[in-house]
Amino acid sequence: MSIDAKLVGARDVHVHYGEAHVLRGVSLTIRAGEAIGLLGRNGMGKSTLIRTLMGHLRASRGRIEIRGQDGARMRPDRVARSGIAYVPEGRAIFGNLSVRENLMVAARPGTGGRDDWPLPRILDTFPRLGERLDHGGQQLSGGEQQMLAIGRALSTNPDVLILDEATEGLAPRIVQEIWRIIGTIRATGIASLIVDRNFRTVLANTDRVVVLEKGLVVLEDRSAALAAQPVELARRLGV
Amino acid sequence: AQTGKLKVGFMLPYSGTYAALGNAIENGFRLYVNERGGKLGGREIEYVKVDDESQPAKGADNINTLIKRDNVDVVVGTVHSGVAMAMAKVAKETGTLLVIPNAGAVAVTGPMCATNIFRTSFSNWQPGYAMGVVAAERGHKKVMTITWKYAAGDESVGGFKEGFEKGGGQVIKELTLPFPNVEFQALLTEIAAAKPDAVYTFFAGGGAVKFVKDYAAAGLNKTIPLYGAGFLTDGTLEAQGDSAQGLLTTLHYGDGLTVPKDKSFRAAYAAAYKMQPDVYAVQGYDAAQLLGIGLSAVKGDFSKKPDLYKAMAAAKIDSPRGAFTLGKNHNPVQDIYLRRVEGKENKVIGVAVKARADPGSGCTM
Amino acid sequence: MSARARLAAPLVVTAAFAAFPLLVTGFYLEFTTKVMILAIFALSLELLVGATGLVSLGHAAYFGIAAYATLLLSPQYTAANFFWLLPATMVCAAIYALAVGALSLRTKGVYFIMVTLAFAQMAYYVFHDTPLGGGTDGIYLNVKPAVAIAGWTIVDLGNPRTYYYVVFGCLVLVFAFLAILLESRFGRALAGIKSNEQRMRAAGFPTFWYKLAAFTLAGALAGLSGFLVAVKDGFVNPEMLSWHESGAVLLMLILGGMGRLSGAVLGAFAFALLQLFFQWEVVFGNFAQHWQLLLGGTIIASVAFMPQGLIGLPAQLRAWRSRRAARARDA
Amino acid sequence: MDFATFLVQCLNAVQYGLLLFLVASGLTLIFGIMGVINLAHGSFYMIGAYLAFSLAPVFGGAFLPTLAAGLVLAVIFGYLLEWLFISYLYERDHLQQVLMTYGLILVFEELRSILVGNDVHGVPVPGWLSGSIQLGDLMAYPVYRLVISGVCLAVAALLYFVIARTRLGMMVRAGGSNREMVQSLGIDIKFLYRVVFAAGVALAVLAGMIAAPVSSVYPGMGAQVLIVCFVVVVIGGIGSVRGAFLAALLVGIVDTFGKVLFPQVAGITIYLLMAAILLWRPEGLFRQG
Amino acid sequence: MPERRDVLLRARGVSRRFGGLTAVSDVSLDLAEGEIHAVIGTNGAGKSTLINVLAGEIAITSGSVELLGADVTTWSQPKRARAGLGRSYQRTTIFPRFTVFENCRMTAQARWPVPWNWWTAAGNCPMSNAAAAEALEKTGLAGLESRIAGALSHGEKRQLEIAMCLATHPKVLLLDEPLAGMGPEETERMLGLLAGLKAGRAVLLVEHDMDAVFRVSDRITVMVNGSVIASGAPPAVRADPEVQTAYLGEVHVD
Ligand SMILES: Nc1ncnc2c1ncn2[C@@H]1O[C@H](COP(=O)(O)OP(=O)(O)OP(=O)(O)O)[C@@H](O)[C@H]1O
Ligand SMILES: Nc1ncnc2c1ncn2[C@@H]1O[C@H](COP(=O)(O)OP(=O)(O)OP(=O)(O)O)[C@@H](O)[C@H]1O
Ligand SMILES: [Mg+2]
Ligand SMILES: [Mg+2]
Repeated sequence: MSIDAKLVGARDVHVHYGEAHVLRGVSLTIRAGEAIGLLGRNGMGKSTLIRTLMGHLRASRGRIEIRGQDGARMRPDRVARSGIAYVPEGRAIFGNLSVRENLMVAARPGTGGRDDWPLPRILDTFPRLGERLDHGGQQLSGGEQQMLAIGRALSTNPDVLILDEATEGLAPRIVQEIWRIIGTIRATGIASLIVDRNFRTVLANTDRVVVLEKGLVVLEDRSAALAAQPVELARRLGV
Repeated sequence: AQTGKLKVGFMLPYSGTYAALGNAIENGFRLYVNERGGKLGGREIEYVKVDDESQPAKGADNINTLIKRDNVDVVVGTVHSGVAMAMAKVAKETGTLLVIPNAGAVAVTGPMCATNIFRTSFSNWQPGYAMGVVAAERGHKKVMTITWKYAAGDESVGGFKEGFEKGGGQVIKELTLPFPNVEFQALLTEIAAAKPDAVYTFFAGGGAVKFVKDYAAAGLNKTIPLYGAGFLTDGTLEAQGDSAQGLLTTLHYGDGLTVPKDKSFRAAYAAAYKMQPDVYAVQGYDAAQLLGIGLSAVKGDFSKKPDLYKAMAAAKIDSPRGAFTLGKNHNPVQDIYLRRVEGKENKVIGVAVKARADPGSGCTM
Repeated sequence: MSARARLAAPLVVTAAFAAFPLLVTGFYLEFTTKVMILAIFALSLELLVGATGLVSLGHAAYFGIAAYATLLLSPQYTAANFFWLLPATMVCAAIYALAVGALSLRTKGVYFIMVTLAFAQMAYYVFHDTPLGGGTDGIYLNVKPAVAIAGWTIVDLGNPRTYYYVVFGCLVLVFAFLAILLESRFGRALAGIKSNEQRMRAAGFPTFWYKLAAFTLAGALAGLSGFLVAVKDGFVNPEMLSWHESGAVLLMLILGGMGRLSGAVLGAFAFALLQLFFQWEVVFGNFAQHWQLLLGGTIIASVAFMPQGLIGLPAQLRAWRSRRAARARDA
Repeated sequence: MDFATFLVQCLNAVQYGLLLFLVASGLTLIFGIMGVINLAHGSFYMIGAYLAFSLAPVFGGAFLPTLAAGLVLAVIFGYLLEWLFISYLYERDHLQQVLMTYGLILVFEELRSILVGNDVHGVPVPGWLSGSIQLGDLMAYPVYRLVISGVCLAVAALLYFVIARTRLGMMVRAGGSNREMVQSLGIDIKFLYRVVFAAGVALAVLAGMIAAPVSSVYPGMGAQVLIVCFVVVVIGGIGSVRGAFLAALLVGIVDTFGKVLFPQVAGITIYLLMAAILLWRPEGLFRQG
Repeated sequence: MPERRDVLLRARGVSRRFGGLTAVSDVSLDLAEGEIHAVIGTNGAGKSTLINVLAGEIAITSGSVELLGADVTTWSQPKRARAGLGRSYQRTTIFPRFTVFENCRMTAQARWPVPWNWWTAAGNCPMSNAAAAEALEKTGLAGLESRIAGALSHGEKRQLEIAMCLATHPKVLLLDEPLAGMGPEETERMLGLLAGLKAGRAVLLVEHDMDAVFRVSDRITVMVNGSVIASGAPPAVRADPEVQTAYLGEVHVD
């Protein structure tokens, strides 16, 4: 795999919810091994973009590409099988499955048979889950559920990891841990698309940042470059 | 005099458990009318049908559909007793002629009886009583009964008890199970443990098939004779197979009757519908006869209701089951036959009680 | 839609119904009477299912209990007084509803469905297996209740046209009562409970009591329809309490469209008319015997193509049209 | 009741309970785990019984080939049915499933009436299983009934294993909790549900085919069994195979002894049982998970 | 010891067990009027469970709770709520099919329920309307009143969650991660709101955003594995080495 291979691409994507025009022509590319931050205020369309990439929402206009194939008509499970894992906002863990089952249900080798994230490694990363392996997902605390959602995504050994507010509700120590893991993931060549409210940390841990406002990309640059112009960024994010 | 077509409304079950019975009744009725060139009492007959679904809750609406929308002159129906009760109520109020070709609810020709309500079948009491008499004659002393916990079962068992105890026997236990439950095993075990001289039962349709098979499978048929009201083995023999062989039942009809009318009826029915008639077909046929007799008496003039009803009440019906008349309460006064299952037939082996009328208690007409 | 237009439709419908008996007599009059009673029954369930989110599969119990009460409370050979018989039957239904509600409201979701079913079956078997109400064969009402004040008979319930207006009046009253009730704070609280009970409790609503009140009220209203049916037919049978009846009225709601009162009424009419139509020999000849096939097919098709029920059809068409327009715009 | 009778009654109870489980097992799958309220389940049971009746002549009355053929048909049938009628209902209000499956009941019953007629039929017990065992001097117990119990036990064990222990089972359960997320993890939930639905139908058909020789075949047989099955699933706790199994046995016991000891109230005993259990444990004996 | 203000909610020895797991173990704390009392701690430490127990949502295993001077240990949740206890949820619990405004009005109604008045439309209750409008204004949702709540973005839903809680005018507020899911702008607004809220009220704040916690809270309690390991004024807690290893890690709060 060449290092700048395009894994996921969106070109001029428009999305409607009924009458509401939520994405108004967004373009975004995720290349192998690249970490991208997606920022924007509440309700600007970040999650909508992600759900469109995953195939849960249909773009009314524009083109989605998943590994060079037309993604617009791909079902979400096909998208996921092309090596894209997703941690949704709100976690969506399976409450009626135990922690162990949550981690096993979708576990599979990644593309090329990679198996970087076997169960023991996930449990090493989140020891808290190890203590609660046989508990029902419903019984976990909010943060534990969040860890479980991330662990579950990793269990599919993805090439692209999409994290929508994955650190929400996690203790600072765990957040640091997660960012460390994202770092590790980056190092192993897994690409990531990260939505997170802590834009400073995002800037520090990604290659590139895209800022959405009212369904449009209003700012896109290398993270290092953006970090150097905090005023513009702060204005866009409303700080 | 009226000359237009006379409208007959069939309110019968065309779907669900009793659908086959509904069709047989209709076939029997039509056969008689067709034999007379499609006319009764000189009036051409026209039919309207309503599926009563064996649903008492819809009974009043369904018969109203026939009477008020389709303007039928006569209603013929039905199989299910609860539905028949609802029909009788409406018939009584509207004064519409109702001929019941099956439902055996005692009340319809008891407290509910009316000048415009007739039955050409039986009351649940009749076959039960007859079997009670037979069981006593056969020397049984202690008998158990088993049936579904519903009106028809209670009435049939009541009749049996009356006939049996009159003959000196004793019903030691009345077993029931909720309708339409068909899990009999527990009660069969009770029977096996109590070892009565015999068992009397009232079941019909799918329940009858299953009960007879279960009874045989438990080996009880070898030690404790099973007696039943005729529905136990009517229309069910093919399904019951070997397990029903030799069973004794009582009914107002059976195979191998020596009645000449029966021979011609059977031949005609078989020719018309490519299948053998059953008791339900006979009852339908007789319903048509009864109506025909009445209509002839008034020369097709349906407006002469009192004369019509008087003629019908006094009718002597040349039934395939053997001629019968109606009692004061408009229920057949008829011979009840004792029958034995042989092969696929309910062979008549004798008359259990002769010209037996239903007591019709409660009927003030 | 302007406020006036919104008011126009119900007024036209009400006027049409009021004028109906002047044009039609006999079967269709009685049929419409019967369906209006069913509509009241459906409305009472709508209060539970549509408004409160409590799916009861035992609603026929209250309907049947009131019907039985009508007969059992009526004297044998004289007419009962309408003005005390009606409340008395409704109270009978409400008391059973209160008892069932108090127990079954402890459970949720499918469990609630099944528990209400179980209690209805219990009532069913009480009438089915005991001679209390004539067993399986049911019992008759000898004399219809008299609408009389101090011995003066005001209207004769035996007259179909009069009875039509009585039922129609009840339907309008129940509809209006529920329409106002559901907009009141009590009604909105029920809506909140349906949507998110946890949050309602956290806000300070004693939700159990609200639900119990709704459950009892729905039982009483179902009792009203049971009373009306018993007086109309003069015959009751345990099958009135069977789960088929409970299921049928639930189907009316779903078919009509849940969450709107008019959906319940529409559903009752649609269900009854479809059944009548498919059973009609004049149209379907001998195939009318297989009316259930046609009814089943229609139901399947309506679920497939009308997810919001009949009442949601206009909105669905509008959405479809605007989507098509949007697509045309984009292209 | 003497002791011997009591033992035989226990046997009756267990045997009835096992049969109930067999019928309810398909329901557990479709209703408990997939979350589809399938009123048509009783119809599948009826279809199974009628298949046993109609297919037997085709295979010259040979039992096992008939069974196999019936199951194959059932799977195909269930698969198509899910695709045509159920697949787009998951995202909708659950009550729509009630309406849809009710429509299916009407259609199935009527098609049955048109195709096979309304007569009651018997299906012979296969010759090699037709013996019976004498229990004391009390009564004979048909071997076939014991075989049925064996089959029920096997189905129970298999079902438990698949649902609780395999990846497939986990996926199905996960789908019941959050369909969208299951898809996001790369699992083809549509296909999976289609297969599970087909399996549920096959189980009901299997129950119908196996029960046919002892229960006979008659119109409306499906409706009767449906409610009892719902009771079993609910008592057991929705989504739990283990619970359904225990509940089936419990219902068998209560029903059997209810009939014998309290015939007057036999109709309501199982409903009393259900109400009592749900008031004690509002989520059934075993809640899912 | 700083000057003591009125204690509005007092918890003594509160414990809650789930089977073998003790989620909250012998926690005592006081919420005083005019104070924001933060409860922080590792994931699964029992913070949400503590809120649930205090609010009466789940039963207490042992211990007692006192609200505005009354012993409410055996009171149901709605009763405590009517007595002035408001809470928000960690996982959004709104009425998804209603408009944003109706969401708030619905909870506001709890203070003027009059269920027997069935003839007056709920929309005609001026008090609830005013309370709802005020809550929306404060939380920055003004302008979104007529949107359907289920169609809001995640962050907007979180804002609504708080607004619904405020609409009941509680005296004691239990907030479970009110900042989760909010962007920087909304976080700022919420912190301002919190600071303004505490006048006349007691606020319990569970939050993982340490910047925020140390900025607004007057008192901090730290929980680990169900037990309190530290409690006191923010600077003291921040300096506590045990808290640092167990929870804060290498975060440097400035
Ligand atoms: N199902 C829906 N129906 C209608 N509108 C929706 C729906 N989901 C989201 N929206 C609207 O679309 C817009 C974008 O929502 P989206 O969830 O993509 O925002 P976001 O950037 O992820 O915000 P947040 O940071 O709060 O999660 C919002 O204004 C939201 O109200
Ligand atoms: N209903 C329950 N049954 C069993 N265990 C539960 C239940 N609810 C919570 N727990 C357990 O209790 C512990 C405390 O949970 P709680 O939700 O209070 O944590 P928390 O401090 O709020 O964590 P977080 O910051 O992650 O939200 C957790 O380990 C959780 O798994
Ligand atoms: Mg989002
Ligand atoms: Mg928490």
